[in-house]
Amino acid sequence: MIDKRFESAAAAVTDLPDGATVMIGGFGEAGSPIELIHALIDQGAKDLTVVSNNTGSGRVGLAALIAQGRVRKMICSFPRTANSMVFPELYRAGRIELELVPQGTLAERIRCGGAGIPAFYTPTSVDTPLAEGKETRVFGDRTYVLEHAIKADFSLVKCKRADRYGNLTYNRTARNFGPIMCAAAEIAIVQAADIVELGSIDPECVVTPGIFVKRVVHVPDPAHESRLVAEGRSYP
Amino acid sequence: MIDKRFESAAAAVTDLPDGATVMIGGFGEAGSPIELIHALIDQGAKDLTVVSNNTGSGRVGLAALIAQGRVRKMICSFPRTANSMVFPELYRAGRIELELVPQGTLAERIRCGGAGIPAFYTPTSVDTPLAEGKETRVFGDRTYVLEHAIKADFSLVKCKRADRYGNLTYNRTARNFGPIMCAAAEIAIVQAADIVELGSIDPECVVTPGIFVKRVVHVPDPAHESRLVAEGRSYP
Amino acid sequence: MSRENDQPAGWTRLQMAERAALDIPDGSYVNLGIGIPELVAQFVPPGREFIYHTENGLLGMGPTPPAGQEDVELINAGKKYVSAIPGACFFHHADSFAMIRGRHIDVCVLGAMQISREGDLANWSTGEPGAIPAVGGAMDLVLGAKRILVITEHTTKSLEPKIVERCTYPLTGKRVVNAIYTNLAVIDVAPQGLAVRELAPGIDFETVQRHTGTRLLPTR
Amino acid sequence: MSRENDQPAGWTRLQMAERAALDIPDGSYVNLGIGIPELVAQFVPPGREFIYHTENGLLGMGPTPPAGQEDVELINAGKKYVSAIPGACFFHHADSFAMIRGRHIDVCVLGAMQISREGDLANWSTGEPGAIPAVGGAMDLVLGAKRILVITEHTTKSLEPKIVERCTYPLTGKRVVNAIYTNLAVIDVAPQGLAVRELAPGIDFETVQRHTGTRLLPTR
Repeated sequence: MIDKRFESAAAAVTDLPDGATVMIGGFGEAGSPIELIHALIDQGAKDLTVVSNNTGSGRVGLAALIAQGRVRKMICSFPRTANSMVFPELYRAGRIELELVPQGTLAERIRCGGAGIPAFYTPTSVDTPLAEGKETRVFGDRTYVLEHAIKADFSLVKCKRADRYGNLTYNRTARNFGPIMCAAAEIAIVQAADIVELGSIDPECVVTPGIFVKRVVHVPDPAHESRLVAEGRSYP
Repeated sequence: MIDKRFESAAAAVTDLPDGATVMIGGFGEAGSPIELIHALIDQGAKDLTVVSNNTGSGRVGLAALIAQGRVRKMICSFPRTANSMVFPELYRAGRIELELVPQGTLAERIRCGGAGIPAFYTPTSVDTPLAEGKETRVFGDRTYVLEHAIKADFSLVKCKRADRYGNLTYNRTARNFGPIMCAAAEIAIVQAADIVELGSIDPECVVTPGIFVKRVVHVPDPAHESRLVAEGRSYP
Repeated sequence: MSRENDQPAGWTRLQMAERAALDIPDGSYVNLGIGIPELVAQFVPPGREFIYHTENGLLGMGPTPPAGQEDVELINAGKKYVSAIPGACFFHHADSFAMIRGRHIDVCVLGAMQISREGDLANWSTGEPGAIPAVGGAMDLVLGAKRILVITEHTTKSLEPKIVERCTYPLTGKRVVNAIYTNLAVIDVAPQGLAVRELAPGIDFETVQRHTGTRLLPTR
Repeated sequence: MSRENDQPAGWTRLQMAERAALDIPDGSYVNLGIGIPELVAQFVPPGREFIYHTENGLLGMGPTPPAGQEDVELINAGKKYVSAIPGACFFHHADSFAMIRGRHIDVCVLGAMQISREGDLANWSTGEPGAIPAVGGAMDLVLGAKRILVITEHTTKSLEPKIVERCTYPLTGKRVVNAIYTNLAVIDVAPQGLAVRELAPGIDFETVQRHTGTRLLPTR
């Protein structure tokens, strides 16, 4: 029987090794899988490469993982946001690497990682410092940059509803990077606010087909990052 | 006010010019926009390049358009199916060109056409006759073929439900090429079995966002291609 | 099924499908090609659950619906009526081939015109002039799925071997086949060559070798 | 809003946004950058309907919800609470940037640090050592949207011109800006140069030229 449910966030992340590339969903706090990230903090893996649009805020969630010195390198489009101080500190101190990628290129590199496309051409970043050192090529009358797919060993994603096959739906703009990060990872781990019976999700409305998901954890009442930050909380 | 509804299939296709590249949705008869194709037959445009997975069956729909000598070239993955005789006849007589593309490469080339990606690398077709003359490149330990995006002047697509913004949902496996063909066309024309009020389609379940659709035609009771073929019908 | 007098019978088509199904692990995502491969769906071994993918946009394909309940818009890659199981989902073609090309499909079962000693597969075109070439999703599947099983009669109707030293028909993919299920034997494409893993009842190795166009390695 | 004594006032930020909105055709799909551009949404001219795209996955973005009805998972690219209008839809990031890169967005309104005579835009980094570079979706938007409008104060707070011969900050995109809306004027990036199309009330051409780092073409 196919049953991708895991009993806890802790159980779902036990085998994530040092040095892994980990994609973490979310755009700001929307879609950030804070309980899975905290489980990863408890678990102890280090020397990680993290792919995520931002770098977290305050001292919880992704920012806490970074604060623990567990992230060797960030691949993201927007590493500074309101209430983000952990990453800037470490970056200025030369203690964390940054690969800055335009947001659409980041999204497409992740999508290609899941879709078996090793590389593609995009107009984005041509004639800017972010294209420096990259191969360019003219198609028609425009110049494009060659960009490579990103794949992950693990992805941590937050969704709204899941079934035991791993079919997912999301909540509004929390969808963001979730579907493409599930597909781009060897092992996608998803925290779901609801776990429902097979067939409860309309097959026309499944956003992430279960084939892209390996593990599902029930987190019925996920924390709000902004609330934790406002309360001055830190993790652990 | 944004209102993409057109009064009829005929009205929606009037400006489709000779020589246009036209994408036509459907996999077999599922999703084939037969009423829009018949309107295009009536309209008279010729010398068309048609992008569609198959070549139609019997003497209705896409097969009828081809039978009328209006298609200069087909770009497709599977030009012969049960009850397809029009294309094979013309092809053997040297009266129609064929660009044969593996189905996944066809889908990705169309998707890239809509997504602003001019070209990408794929493993599909490497070491086969379909890669002959194409540029190859090694990434990691595998060889890939360079493939180019396809864009269309017009797309003809069938959906289940649409609103005046052009948001669409589909019926089951009739979804197939519809969403990517809408995005890859300058002007996507869609026939919808139902046209509903704004807000009637759950925003989490919209499959084709309206931004990809220019014209919507209400076709409440679309014909079944297989039934027309079984009845020996032909168009016009 | 009738056969030529001098062709040994071995397994029936249904038995070939059943034998292949036995080698598919529990929990696999499986894509079934048109023809004999479709029969595999009838033989899910007890205690296992497979999810069937059809490249025209459905994961969780179920059996042929009862007469009168067919939907012309719920079909498989062979354009036959199918159903959708609870837990199924629909998606568009680019997403469907992302599943294939992105190596998310565990097993693909396909038919064959020829298979070479090294696992090259030819199953889309005879290359004859005047033939209408049609490839569909075969080239994507053979390179995308993690494991490629081929089910085929061991020879053509005129007793020409289909398992050959080198394919003479245009290739679908090079070094892509993992195992071959014929009416005579189960054959693995191993680094050292084509290894007969299992013989059909009443069939001996020499008989299989005699109907094969390349040297086989004997049963272990 | 207070200004330095020697800087002419001209339009307020709200008026700049209103002026830009006037140039957006009915039925446009519009992406609004963070800052002054966000104000454009308040000024849809009578009889027109715009659909707002936010790159984090929403088409049909509506106004700030009433207090108490915010959803931390319904935000815009600036991470502010928004709402969704009837006819809205949600999608993932790759689809969202397919809309952008694929040239489906009609108009994008952005802020600027510098704009060059040829329409080059710099708006993501000062390039200073120690600064944390952050680009977001700006580079995708400037090359993807069909028309790029920039809304900005005509000069920096220290009265340095932002409209210059050549950008000294790292570029967001080259030759991408179509029109500039400042507190002093509306300026088109035309083939022959920067053409002043309209002056703010009480502002003359010479004043605009004096606060600009490159030669302007006079009002037609």
